[in-house]
Amino acid sequence: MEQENIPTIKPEPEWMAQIESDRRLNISSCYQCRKCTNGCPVTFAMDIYPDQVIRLVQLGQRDRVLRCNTIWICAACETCTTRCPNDVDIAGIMDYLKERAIEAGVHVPEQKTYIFHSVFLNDVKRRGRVFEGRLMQSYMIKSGELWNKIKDGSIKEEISLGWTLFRKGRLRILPKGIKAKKEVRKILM
Amino acid sequence: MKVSYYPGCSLEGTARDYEESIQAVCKELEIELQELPDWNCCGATAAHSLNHWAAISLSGRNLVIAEKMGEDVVVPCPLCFNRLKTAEKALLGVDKGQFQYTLHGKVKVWDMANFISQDGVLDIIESKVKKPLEGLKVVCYYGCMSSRPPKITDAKDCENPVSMDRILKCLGADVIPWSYKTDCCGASHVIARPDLVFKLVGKLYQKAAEVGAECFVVSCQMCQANLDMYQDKVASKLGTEIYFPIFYFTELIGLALGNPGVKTWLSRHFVDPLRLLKGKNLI
Amino acid sequence: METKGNLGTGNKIGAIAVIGGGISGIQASLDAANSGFKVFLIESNTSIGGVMAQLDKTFPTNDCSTCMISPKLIEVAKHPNIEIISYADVLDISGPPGNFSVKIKKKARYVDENKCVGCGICASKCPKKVPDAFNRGLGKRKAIYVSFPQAVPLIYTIDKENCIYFKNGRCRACEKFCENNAIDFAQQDEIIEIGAGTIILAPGFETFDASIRGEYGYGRYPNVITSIEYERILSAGGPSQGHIQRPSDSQVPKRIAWIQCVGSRDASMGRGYCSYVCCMYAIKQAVISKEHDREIDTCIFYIDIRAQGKGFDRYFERARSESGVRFVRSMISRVVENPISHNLEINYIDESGEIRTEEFDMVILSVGLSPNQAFQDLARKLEVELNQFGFCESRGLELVSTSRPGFFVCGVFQSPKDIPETVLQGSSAAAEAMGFLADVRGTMVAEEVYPEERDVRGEEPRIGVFVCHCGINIAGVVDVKAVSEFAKTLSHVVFADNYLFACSTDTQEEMKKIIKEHKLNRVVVASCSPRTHEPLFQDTLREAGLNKYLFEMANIRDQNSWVHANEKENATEKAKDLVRMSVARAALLEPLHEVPFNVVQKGLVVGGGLAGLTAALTLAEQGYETYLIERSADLGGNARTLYYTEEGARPSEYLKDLVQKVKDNRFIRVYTNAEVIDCSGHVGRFTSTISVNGKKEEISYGVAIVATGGEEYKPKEYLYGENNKVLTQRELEERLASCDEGLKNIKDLVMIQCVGSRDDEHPYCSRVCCTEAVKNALKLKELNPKVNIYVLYRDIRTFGFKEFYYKKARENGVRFIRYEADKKPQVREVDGILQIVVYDPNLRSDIELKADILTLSAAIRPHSDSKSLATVFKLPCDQDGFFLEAHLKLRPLDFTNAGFFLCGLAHGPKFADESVAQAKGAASRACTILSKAQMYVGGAVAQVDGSRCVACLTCVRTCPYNVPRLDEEEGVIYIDTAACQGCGNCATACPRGAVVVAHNTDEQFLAKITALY
Amino acid sequence: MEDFQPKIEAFVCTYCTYTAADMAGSQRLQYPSTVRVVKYLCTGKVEIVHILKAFEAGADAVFVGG
Repeated sequence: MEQENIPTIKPEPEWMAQIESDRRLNISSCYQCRKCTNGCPVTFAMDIYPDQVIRLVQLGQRDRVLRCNTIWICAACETCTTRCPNDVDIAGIMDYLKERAIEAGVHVPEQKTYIFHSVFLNDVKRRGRVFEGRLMQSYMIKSGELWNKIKDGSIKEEISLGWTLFRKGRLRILPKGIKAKKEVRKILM
Repeated sequence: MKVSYYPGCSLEGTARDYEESIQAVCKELEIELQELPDWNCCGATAAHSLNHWAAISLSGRNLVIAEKMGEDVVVPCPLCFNRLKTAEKALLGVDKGQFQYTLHGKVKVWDMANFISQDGVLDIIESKVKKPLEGLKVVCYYGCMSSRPPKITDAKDCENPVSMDRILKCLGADVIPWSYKTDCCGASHVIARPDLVFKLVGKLYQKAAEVGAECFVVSCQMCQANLDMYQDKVASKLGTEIYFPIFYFTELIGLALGNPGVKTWLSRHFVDPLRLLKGKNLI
Repeated sequence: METKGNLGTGNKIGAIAVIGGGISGIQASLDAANSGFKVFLIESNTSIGGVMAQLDKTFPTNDCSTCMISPKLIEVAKHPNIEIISYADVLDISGPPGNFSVKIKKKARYVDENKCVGCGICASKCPKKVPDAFNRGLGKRKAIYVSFPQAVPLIYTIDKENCIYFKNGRCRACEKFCENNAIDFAQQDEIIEIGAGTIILAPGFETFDASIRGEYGYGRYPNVITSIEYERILSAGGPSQGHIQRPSDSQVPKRIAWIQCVGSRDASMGRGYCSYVCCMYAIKQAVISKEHDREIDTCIFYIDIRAQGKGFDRYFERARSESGVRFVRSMISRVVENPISHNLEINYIDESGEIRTEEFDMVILSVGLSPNQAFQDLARKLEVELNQFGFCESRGLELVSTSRPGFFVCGVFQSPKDIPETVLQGSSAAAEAMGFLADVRGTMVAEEVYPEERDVRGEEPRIGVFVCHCGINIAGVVDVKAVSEFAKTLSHVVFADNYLFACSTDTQEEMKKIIKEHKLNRVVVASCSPRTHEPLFQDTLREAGLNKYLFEMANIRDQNSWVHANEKENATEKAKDLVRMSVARAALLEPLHEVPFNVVQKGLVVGGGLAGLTAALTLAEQGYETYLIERSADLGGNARTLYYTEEGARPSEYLKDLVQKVKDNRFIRVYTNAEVIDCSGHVGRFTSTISVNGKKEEISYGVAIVATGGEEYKPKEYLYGENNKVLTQRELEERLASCDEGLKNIKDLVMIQCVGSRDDEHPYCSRVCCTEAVKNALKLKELNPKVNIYVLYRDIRTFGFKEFYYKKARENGVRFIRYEADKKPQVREVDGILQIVVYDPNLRSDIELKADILTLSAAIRPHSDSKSLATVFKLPCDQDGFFLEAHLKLRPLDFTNAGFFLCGLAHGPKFADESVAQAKGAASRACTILSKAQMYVGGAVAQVDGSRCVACLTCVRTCPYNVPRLDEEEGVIYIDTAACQGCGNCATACPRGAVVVAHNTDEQFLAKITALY
Repeated sequence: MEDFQPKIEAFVCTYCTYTAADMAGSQRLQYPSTVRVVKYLCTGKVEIVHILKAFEAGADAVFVGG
């Protein structure tokens, strides 16, 4: 993805103070070595690099980082966190920023990813476990993919994939639920 | 040997082949798997992406159940394993007071492949191998979640895990060393951003081909799905032919031990492994 | 149990035990032994030399490491007052300071140390090959071995683990072939105990185990190697004879990458410190690789380049601009291998933000330094306090002091450091160890007594020729018998014979007897090399009553049998030629007498700052009267305004105490408002006129220590002097120290680094500024946690343990923003507010900051007065105006001009604790002269024939040491025999042939040359 | 001419080239035996007459290393 030029930055230190009291992510420890970016498998799809996200957070550029696609492109593979010489939990920061982005109601550039996560959690909320068939249905509808795929004809591929799975005995017909649904629902409130 | 067992949601559905092979192999190895009663979903990527506290609590609840059962808990799905370990560290760590579940750290959470690769278990496997997988050129592909980050997973060799290598060597397979054991397959991005996954798995195919591997061995149903289900599509995107059967390590144990269920499990794959195995006289 | 030393008397012992025989231990030993102390040098390996002996070239001079260290090794080996106890571990140390008892286990070598002459026949016959630890496993050695050819002591050791006899009970080849019967399979470990007044710890370091950082594939991929392994590959003495080869296929790599900070600056692995040397050694390795083959592409991946030492930044810049080494500021995440080609692939984002994949043939991991692991338990047992990483804790500003009285530390065991700092700490530790024992100096040293010299003047030459077999080293190639028979036919030769080992103790006795019996008045030995053995044979001559200048050596081993092993006949002929040449010269040799003079056992220290005060006090504590000359009215210098260090020490308070001690010391004479006007004399005996408050006075002294200090650059940039909110780092410190209330209310503070450093005019790093910035930022945060601090830097150079404070500053919210040399920050005043715009190269974006205070990290410059002092003393300065030491690596405290030493900021930018250590080191070096009541001058030096000299001054211009001077009264040149080095340049240059160099006369050379073929 | 092995006379500095020649020995690097070394403390002392004398004595070439 084309890297964006970032306009002149005026640091706003207050936000960092809040994050640091919120959660242990060691953002301040970063010395900008870029090991996280160099090891990230999905930088090619990011609008700003992981090290830049950390630096922008350090400089309090809240709006900029909450709107970037990087935090949604992150595959949570934990390579960055594993290898960071300063124990910065970069992958954890990506999660943290996603939460803040939703909370702040900013436009999420990776809508489909966000919708997938949402329907996933809804599914868990409903039964305590995920029912894959149902999950995919909800996702297709909510994300608009169903309509898109019908329009461009690629729905055929989806149907064939689903059918193959079914044929190979890998799609359940009925979901399994757990007894302690209430407890799980409470967790996800 | 008796252990608790946390299968995770996928093993009830799309990863049925994995589940079946685990059950069969553990039975033969006299590992008694006791499924955790009324376990719930670990929350997976969705929970930790959108709700940190919920993510810890979802897995925390399962750990509390496991602790009540009193046996070490074995987890086949690396993502579930990773989430349970994350919850374990959180619930035993400095912030433990902030969560609704309390843990005492009495049971150990095991990644299935690591559990099976223990010396004692390998000895049993070795003694039971009926059909060594001679000549089968495999690369072991571990993916991310059973290894990283080591501060969560307690993996000693997170950059070069060897559990499946040890198992496959014990089965007599030709295990080829390569540098991409713990590369990311893109995981759940396959739903919303399949383009990312195709690029990542495309590279894995290419690198596996370079070292002369004939198939992948995995321990993760997400990796299995991403590598197995879209091979045709990736091949046509890359403009080449790709044929890599993607085995669960448990399937290959079953094969070497002569388990009758093997064909059923393998029939559930998208890429037909029988062509390769027949060519090697292994089936 | 064998007992050595003066045990159990309850008094102080005039001996020092040095634990560790690396370069720091060697330097400490030499200084102490040359200053009147007995030294026990205890080394756990089979030979001394440490890691330095394993290195190839060294930065920033590209000198050969082995060539530099081997003369030191030899000096130690032949020093009468140093006893090397090698292949030995210290078990325990008991007793009070001044009277320690050191219990040592001497490990069995299975070779008799007294019999082994190091000929190496045993190793050539040993059938067992094992990986060579000295070559880091890259090559093979035998089961009986010496670490390297120049090893000291040159005694072979059987590696019991691998010896076939020890394993199978059969073989004993070494025993069979050893002509000196030195092999002793029955040898046992032995416990000995020695007495020592003080202890110097110098156990050194090992390198980080790179396999722990698994992402780089060390141990899995053959072509991923560590930097120390690469040193061996580069080394001419290494496994590939200095040819660059990669391990997988012995091909010459065309693309080499270095990855920095492997096991350093890595807090996540509990290694949060910087290892100091890796940036520079990587640059050096890249430069040397390029010198081997211009076609090799070299690329260094780094975080910050740490070139904080003297001459380092220039070296770095040259590497980049002239050698074409690529530098990429990007920490590599992992290395992947193509298993077919064994080439290695690296992904990184380059400085323009582009993601790149590059293939290399070899990857070198710049591994960090760890303290000697084997020493950790002993250190704990000895109750020597270690830090969290196992390095020895220092005491405040006194880097070489440990928690245990009477124990001192030096080298990398104290903290990661480079060779010069290691060497100077060796001297520094020696100073401390000696200071404690000053009253028992000279009580345990052996003074050799020689018989009176026979006067041979007027005698016909009677030459004896001794031809050495050196086991089979010579005799295996050269027909030594034929050579000695041939020698008998040469004119003046009255005796010739051949010996198994000319250097062995029994042959030496034999030689003395023969000299007397045959009334020999010249001796020629045809054997190994004068570099290693001339002093030994000269000593034998003296013991036989002959002048040592009547000796000549023919090198028939190193330069004959070893290099012509395949041409036996020709080698024999050549040996004859070489003997003929030597005999021809020997016939013309003249006895020379060195003249004794009484040393003025007083020191002069110029400069009354921290370094000068420390140097003066150290000399005084050793019992030597010292003059301390300070140009200003008060003592103290720059340290007066150094209020605190990042580690919590308080230099200004330390200084107050120091000034008092100096004032109270009866051995120190302090002159303030004083300067040195002139200087005459030579080492051991100088005279100067000094001006004190305008009055002139004359003083005499034996040595001079230059400590004229430095000063802070007054910036001309960034509105300094125009806006009162712009301060230098020292001005900020002053305000911080006085708890300036104004500082508590500021909101934003910006610091700019490298102001006046690392620019075109001043291409050096001022070393301390990064740490100063970090220190002041932390202090300010302590005072006012809400303040926003931005540090604009080029490379953060918080080396060693200073890296913690950099991390601590980051954790406390100090933001570090990098700027590039060609895009300096822009400072403006907008409506009374300072506005700074800096371009962040990682974000590729401008950052706009406002500041209530802007602090400039201004450079350190040499003191403006140092130039005039350099003229008075005729001392050299470097391009930046700092005084230039004799050698950047191994003689960091000496000047080339004998009798002069340097320390403190006069030498270059440094920290207060480093100045203290350096000052003690300089004093230690000075003691090697002051401790002698008499010195000798003359011998092989230049003499001027006044009747031929026309005072054309050619020699004055030619002499590299500035020795010849015009004697204005006589109108001829005068060459000071004490200062002359004997190089002979003057003699060659003199158009009138008025200069003759004794022992190197034209007649002697011509005789030799005429006898060539 | 093919067998011609020039006699080379080397005037060397004790600190660098002589040391290097010794090092060549300790590594057993082989070179023709027609090379002869004369050690100077410093090659600054090499006089022209030394070089001429070497030729007179039979040297085919003179090498000065310092």
